[in-house]
Amino acid sequence: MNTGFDVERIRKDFPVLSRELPGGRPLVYLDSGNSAQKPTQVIDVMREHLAMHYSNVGRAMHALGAESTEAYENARDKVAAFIGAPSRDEVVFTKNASEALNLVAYGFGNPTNDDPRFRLGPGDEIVISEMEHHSNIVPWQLLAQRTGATLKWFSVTDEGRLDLSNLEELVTERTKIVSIVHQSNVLGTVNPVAEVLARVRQVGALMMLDASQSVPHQQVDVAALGVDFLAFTGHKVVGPSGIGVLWGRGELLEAMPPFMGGGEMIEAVWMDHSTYAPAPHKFEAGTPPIVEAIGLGAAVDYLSAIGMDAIVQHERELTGYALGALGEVPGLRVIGPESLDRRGGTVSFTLEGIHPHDVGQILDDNFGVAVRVGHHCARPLHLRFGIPATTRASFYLYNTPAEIDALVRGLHHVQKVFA
Amino acid sequence: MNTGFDVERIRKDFPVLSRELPGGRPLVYLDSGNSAQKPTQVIDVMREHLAMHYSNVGRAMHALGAESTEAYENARDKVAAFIGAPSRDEVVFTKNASEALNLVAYGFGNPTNDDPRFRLGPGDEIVISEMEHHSNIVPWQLLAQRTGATLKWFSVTDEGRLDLSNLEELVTERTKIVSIVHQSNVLGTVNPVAEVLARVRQVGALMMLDASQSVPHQQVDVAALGVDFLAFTGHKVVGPSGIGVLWGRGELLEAMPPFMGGGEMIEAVWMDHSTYAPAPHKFEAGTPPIVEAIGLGAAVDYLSAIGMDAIVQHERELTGYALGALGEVPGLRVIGPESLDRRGGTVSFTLEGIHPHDVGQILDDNFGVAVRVGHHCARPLHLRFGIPATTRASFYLYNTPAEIDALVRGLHHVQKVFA
Amino acid sequence: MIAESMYQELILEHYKHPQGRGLRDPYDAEVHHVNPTCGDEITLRVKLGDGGKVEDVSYDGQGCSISQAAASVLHELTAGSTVDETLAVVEEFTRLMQSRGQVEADEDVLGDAVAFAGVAKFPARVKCALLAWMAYKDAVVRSST
Amino acid sequence: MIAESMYQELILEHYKHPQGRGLRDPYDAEVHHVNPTCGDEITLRVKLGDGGKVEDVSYDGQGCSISQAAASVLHELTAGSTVDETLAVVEEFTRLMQSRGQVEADEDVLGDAVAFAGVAKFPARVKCALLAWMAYKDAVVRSST
Ligand SMILES: Cc1ncc(COP(=O)(O)O)c(C=O)c1O
Ligand SMILES: Cc1ncc(COP(=O)(O)O)c(C=O)c1O
Repeated sequence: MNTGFDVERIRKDFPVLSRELPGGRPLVYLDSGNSAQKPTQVIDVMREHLAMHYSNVGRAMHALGAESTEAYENARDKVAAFIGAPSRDEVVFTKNASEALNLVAYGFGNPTNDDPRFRLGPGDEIVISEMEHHSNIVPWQLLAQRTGATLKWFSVTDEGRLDLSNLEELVTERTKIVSIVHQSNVLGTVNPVAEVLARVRQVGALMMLDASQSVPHQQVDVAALGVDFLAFTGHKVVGPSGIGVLWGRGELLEAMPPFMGGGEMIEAVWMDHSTYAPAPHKFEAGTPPIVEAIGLGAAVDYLSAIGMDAIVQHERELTGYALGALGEVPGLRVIGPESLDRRGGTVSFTLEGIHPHDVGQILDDNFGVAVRVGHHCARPLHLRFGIPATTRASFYLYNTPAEIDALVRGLHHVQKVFA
Repeated sequence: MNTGFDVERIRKDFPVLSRELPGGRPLVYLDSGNSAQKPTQVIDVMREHLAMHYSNVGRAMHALGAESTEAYENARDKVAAFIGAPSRDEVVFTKNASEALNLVAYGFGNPTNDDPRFRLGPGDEIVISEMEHHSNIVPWQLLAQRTGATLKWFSVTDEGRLDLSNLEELVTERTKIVSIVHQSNVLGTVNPVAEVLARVRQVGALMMLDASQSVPHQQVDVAALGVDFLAFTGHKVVGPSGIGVLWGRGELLEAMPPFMGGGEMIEAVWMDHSTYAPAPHKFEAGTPPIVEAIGLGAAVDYLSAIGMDAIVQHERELTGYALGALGEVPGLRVIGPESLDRRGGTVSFTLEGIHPHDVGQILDDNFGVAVRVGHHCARPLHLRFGIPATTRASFYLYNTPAEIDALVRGLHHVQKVFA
Repeated sequence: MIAESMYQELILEHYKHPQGRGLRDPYDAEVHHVNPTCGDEITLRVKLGDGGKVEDVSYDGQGCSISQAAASVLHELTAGSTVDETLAVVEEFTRLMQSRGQVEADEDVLGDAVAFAGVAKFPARVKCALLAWMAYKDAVVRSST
Repeated sequence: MIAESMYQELILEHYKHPQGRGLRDPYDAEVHHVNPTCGDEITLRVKLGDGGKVEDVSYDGQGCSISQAAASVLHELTAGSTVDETLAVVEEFTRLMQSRGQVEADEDVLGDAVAFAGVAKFPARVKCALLAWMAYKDAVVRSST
């Protein structure tokens, strides 16, 4: 690789990558699509904060409270800058991407809110797609069930692309919200946001993007994208667990009813009613994931210092290499785009006659190769392809071609075991 | 203090307690009711997990996935044991106590659920109290507004006790749920759960306890308490931010609709409907706060090793000492019980003629004494006492009588500044 | 001895050469169980005989090697045993599987099924191992009533 | 110079001896502002004169020393200035308060109000410091229309 990007130096930032697994196996971590590993830069910031600066935020006025609040709110600034948010107040910290998606879903069809954009009932429609993660399916199913609205979805082509051939029938005047994934966590496909958005604007609906798999792997700019809401999750951007982000247009966040009630999301409380703080605090009920937000701030600093462009380039080379090498394994079928065109570094596949659970387990047991097997929280997509499960290798900034070689060697061994 | 309990040794476990604040002030942390400090034992477990064992849980089948899943689920075992839960499956990890309270509130009045216990509409009643934290007020207000149910509340006596004189009028056949605080975060009052519960059972309603301030400070046993739901929050039990707990009776968790939808809370997903995993996973949508749960497990281990009885005894001595010493400050009025009877180590007060914000700031600026000032997320309780705010000192296992002396010295100085 | 790896020779043997596979007549009860999270399925029939004996356990299904091998091992263990004996094994097997690797397997009770001990550490695979066994338990209940 | 502590002598001086406190006639506009999170309140009147001059700012209220002193300092700063001049100060003061301590205070513009620089580090107190100033801005708008 020749990108001014030093993967060996980067690997040293991630302590676990030099770990030996039980039995002396080295770790070959190809499961970053599931969750990314953490660099020392993130771990240390969290440890230091927990040990020396921790206290509750917002409500505490003493020295530690000021330090914690400043660190927490600085993290919001960092995240806002990282995703190009026009205002820091549009960045809501949640516990993960799932909460961000549910938060928006619960914003619709609430009888106490009469903003027409968020009214939802029988006759109104919600549009998602067949390639969604369960976290961008179930919240909308629950919403449809609660309100009587109709759930519709884009289908997926054999090549693993969003099928937009019926865009106009699918997204209509009845549509209130379209929520689709930016980059598929199974196929690797990067979806054509602008094309869908143009139709969404035509019919006056809102659009949400599940960017859980794009924010870690490309420079995402919410202003340039032009959507209304965007969700992602901290643990996939080398940040900690327990933190996610909802970005939403300020005026929409203002128009939405609160989701959860509690400390910090209020302006004033009486026994019989309350008024609410402006966004983002309106949506951050209770003590937030303080140290986790701070860790996320350190994570986006880390990625920015390396440069998202360099990361994109590195992953592109890895993905090209992987598609080539996997293509030579007999009986291996890639589910998703087979070229580098509009796709990220996530490669899912089946091995003829061998169940993915067995593939994954042997890769792990014998070679320390960590991949994900199953339906990757995208069961409908697997049903679409008529398969119960796939094996998925997903790459990140710290992966190397040698690790892809280890995967391929492992697959050959799997085939030998089950021959 | 003579309890076989070595507070100086304990203080060494908490790195921040030996920190110097800017200007060379020592830290006197009397704000544990807001959030507790963290011992090395918790910080190290989290750091070690993040650095060497981290991966996503449940869904990952490789070695790291198994380690993370085991550590995460072990934390559930620890928490279950800590609160005497009859089954580990009754312990749901949330992001904080507020989410736990909202989760239960959203369980009511959901049109997709027809369990009569969770049906809620006009004519049905919810009962809370005037001494609740906003996190146990606003979720129920929002629920009442969404469903048309009526919100009622216990009042508070001049001594800061729950006024049970109208228990029978308040809790009636129309009541679906009573949710009150176990120990007040302002008054320190410990509420008579059994008395309220007897009436709740008589009318066939459900009962929830906000145990955010009791679980850190006494041995809480959900089976012995006999309530239906209980919430608490990790950061107040020397655990990390970003993690909370809902305990609920198994059969009720089973009867409730899911709250948030997403990965891990499902059994199977089709585009048009889904089936759900059994509790606790049904209520843990998306990647949970993994490292935070593990940190919470380490926190309850830490507290158990010291012994909750010893902690109770220590706090009792501190509280007695504090009530005595504060009683001698001229113009100081304690809001809440003035004796040690049925109260914990939280002492809120007003200083005549001086605004609590000024009290808190000077205590901090000049003496490094960290107290909380304001309404402590219990504005209705302050309205009840006709005061905009109080100053609150709250104690924990690591506090000493010398720190209370520092507080009192500080208060004398505050009075001098504003004389 | 607890297995280091999940893929004991014995499991692979059973997977490649499943014992008693195929649905047979006659039977007292037939059940169909699915593991929705991974899509593994099994159809299983039980024929009980006199004196509480298990006469035949026949099955068909699809899924990973663990779920398929578990069915094969089950078939072998039940052959010629009484219902009570087999239910004791099912119980011990279930206990082992749900132990998350914290419990020593009792080889005296489990016989060949001890080879699955390594599975217990992988919550996601536990259901695969248990699929046939739970189906069997279910089928026995239905046969006797 | 940015204050180390929030309680500058000047703030305490203003708190103990508030300048221009009390509501006076005549006035062009009266506003009542409340900080709901801490309960601080202020009633403030503005009387404008010829040539865009501020003739009088009178006020009454209750709350912490910061909010009360801020009203007193505001009174002093506005006396004899033009509306435009005072609004420039209000703007700089607001910028300083919302900087979370990241911005250097411009003493030339702020005068005595620079004493509040230390408040900017305490988000919860920023609203106290701003209460009177926001009320003033509001009142000026109402006076001129
Ligand atoms: C009594 C009480 N209930 C609920 C809460 C809310 O806890 P959290 O902010 O962690 O959700 C708190 C603390 O803030 C509390 O003291
Ligand atoms: C595309 C996509 N959406 C949503 C999620 C959910 O993220 P989380 O589990 O952190 O809520 C994930 C990852 O799990 C994902 O890959």
